[in-house]
Amino acid sequence: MFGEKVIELIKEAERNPDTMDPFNDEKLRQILEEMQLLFKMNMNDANATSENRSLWTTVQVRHAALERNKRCLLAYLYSRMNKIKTLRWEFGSVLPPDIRELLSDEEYQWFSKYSTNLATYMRSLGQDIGYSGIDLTENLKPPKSLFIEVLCVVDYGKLELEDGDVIMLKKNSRHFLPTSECQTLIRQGVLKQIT
Amino acid sequence: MDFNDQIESSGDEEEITAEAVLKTLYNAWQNERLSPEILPHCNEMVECMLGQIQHMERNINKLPKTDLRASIHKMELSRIKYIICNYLRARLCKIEKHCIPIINEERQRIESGTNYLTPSEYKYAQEYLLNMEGHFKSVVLDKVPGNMQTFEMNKMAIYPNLQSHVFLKANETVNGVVLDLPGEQDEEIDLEEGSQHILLYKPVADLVKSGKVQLI
Amino acid sequence: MDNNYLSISDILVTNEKVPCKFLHDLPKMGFLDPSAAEDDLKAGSNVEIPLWLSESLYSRRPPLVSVELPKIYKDAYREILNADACTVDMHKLGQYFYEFGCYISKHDIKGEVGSTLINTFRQRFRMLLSASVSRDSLIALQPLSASERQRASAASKTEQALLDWLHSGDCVLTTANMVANHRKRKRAEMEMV
Amino acid sequence: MDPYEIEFIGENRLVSVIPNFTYDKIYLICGEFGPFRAGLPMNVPLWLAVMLKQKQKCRIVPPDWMDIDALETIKEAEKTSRFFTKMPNEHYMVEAKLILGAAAEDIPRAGEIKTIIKDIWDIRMSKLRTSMDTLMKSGGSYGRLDHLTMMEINSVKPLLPSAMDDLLRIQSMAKKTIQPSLNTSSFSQSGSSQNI
Repeated sequence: MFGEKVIELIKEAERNPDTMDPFNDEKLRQILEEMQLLFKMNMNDANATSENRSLWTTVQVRHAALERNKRCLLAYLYSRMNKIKTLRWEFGSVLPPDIRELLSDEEYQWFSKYSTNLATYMRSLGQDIGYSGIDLTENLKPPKSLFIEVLCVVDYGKLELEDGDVIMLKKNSRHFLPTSECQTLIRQGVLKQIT
Repeated sequence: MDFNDQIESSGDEEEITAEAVLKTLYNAWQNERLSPEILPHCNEMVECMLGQIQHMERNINKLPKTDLRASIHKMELSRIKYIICNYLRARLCKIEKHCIPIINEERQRIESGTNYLTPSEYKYAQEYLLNMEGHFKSVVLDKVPGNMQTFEMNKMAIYPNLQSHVFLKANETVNGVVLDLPGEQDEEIDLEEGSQHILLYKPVADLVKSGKVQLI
Repeated sequence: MDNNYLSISDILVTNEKVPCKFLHDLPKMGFLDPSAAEDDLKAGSNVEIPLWLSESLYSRRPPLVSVELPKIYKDAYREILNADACTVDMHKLGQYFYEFGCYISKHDIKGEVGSTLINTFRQRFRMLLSASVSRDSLIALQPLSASERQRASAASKTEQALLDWLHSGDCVLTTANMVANHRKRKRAEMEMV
Repeated sequence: MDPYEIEFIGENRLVSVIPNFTYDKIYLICGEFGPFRAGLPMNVPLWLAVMLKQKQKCRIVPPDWMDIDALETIKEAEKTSRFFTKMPNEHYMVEAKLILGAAAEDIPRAGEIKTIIKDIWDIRMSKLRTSMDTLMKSGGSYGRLDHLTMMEINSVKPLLPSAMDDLLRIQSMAKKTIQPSLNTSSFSQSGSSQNI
């Protein structure tokens, strides 16, 4: 009632800072119900303060608890928002279905809006001088060499290179590729750099 | 083949070489990465470099694939692309985190023509905040009791910590920088050209923006 | 140490319990005192309540509670801390020693909590230094407070990155963090099935 | 920043190479280099030197400072001085790592040089740790750090600045409550500046 339940959500957020947990619908619903209950109690007591003035203090204390619950819920949402942003940068604009499942419907909507906003921004880059935008999810590390040797980790299929060549990325196949054209696949875990 | 491109600038301004622009962009990138707050944008420099890249890429395509010069140019271009992407990402990161104070301050700066954000960045910030507000509302705020449903901008604002410590190198001598230290009398220090220090960001924020010191 | 509204760590700090004495009757709030049976909380009751609540009750005019110092900030512990702060196991005694202390220090009329915090922070900095280069990081991290642990692990990450750089050749491109974690977890789940 | 980013910055420094091919000048955005004359030394950025070396297109000329005697002198000075001494090169570690990594055969007594540079680095790193502790104990709000290279400065991030940030916050919170007449703190708050 007084912030005990909501702190479990906060601890959930703190426990796994680098992984996405499923959205805790059930707990959110319980806490919102609790809040409605506290609010109802407050309404009743507020009406009774003319008879018992000290009830007013009780109302204020409950209100503090309501505010605490709200703060925690928003902080929980916010910490997930930050993780969802990372998903956009790391997986791209299309989430694998098993990741998608971890988000609530509203969160997925937020993800799409974030993704669209980001895409709009990236498309605007260099537009004045005839660019069709710049993908900021690339060039994440200082370049070291133009070509690297990679191992394919999954059966990915065809990859068309800038020069028009098409290669087949099959599990356990090795390739020598332009760094610029395989960095995204490496980030997504399709390829692995061999050193 | 002529790779010797100078940037043509209009009017009576001095002609700045691409080399000089690149150097400035390096410094701006480093400062942006290391300062707690967002710094004035360097869009002209970014666009200038993008133009150079574009031009160079066209020329590279005329070279045989295996030409040594083509690889050298490609390598340089990927280095420049790296800085540009990294620089813009660092800015987006701050814009997202501090969107509320940034938008508020930017509104005033736009009025006085001293904006820090590019128009696209400003648009991005506004849209980001709108989406955040929408999300908070639909999941939590719309479902809490009626008297607490507002999105309280002041509370949600996350300010950059200007009271954080940074490392810097003085590009020129600056005398009498006042360190505002708690529980002590204000201490003044001199930053001699070339000297390096760790100190509070706030008293040197303007020196960073004017290029008198470089964050390291 | 950030205390903005949406900060998870500040929420955890303000969830810590503080011993308080209630100065006025509080109708229907008896449940706050587990030892009391009545519906109402009586003036004079001593109860441990979370910091966020004590802050709110204390800030009313007149204050509804008087706040007592948690024992880690009292004379006995302060003496130990001022003598040698490095011997204290903060993980056991005060996970949020500094952050909690910053909130608590205003209730210390003698003003000694503040100086103990500063002194302790300065003394224990060398524990972070050694933890960051320690080979057995688990043991080195054990006696540290939550924020000290965080800082020490950030420092050892820096240290590790530097060692990797010194010893390796090229900058290897790697799978993104979230992607890799997700894979790992998925693998673990599959193994459990 | 990541050490590779510092390396990236250091890679812009010029080093001397002797190409084994002949080409006209090359006009890069970061400047013009050449003409390349087989057998004649010329300056190029470090990244380009390493690239040419990997393609076996050049020899790297050992930088002046990569010399056993000079380095021994530096090592002795570093050992005896309380402060950090000036390094022959602002990115000495980056240059050493890249050149000795890619072109060890071009550097006379490369193995010994590697060892001395590593010794100097270790002496400085341990001095750096001691200085950090002294700085935190004696004030923790300002420090001067001349002659530290970027890679070395980077090695104390985020530990040192973030500790200074938190100390400042604690101090400003404590200041709000500590009344001057009651301030019985046993340690001195003066002398906050610290030379390291």
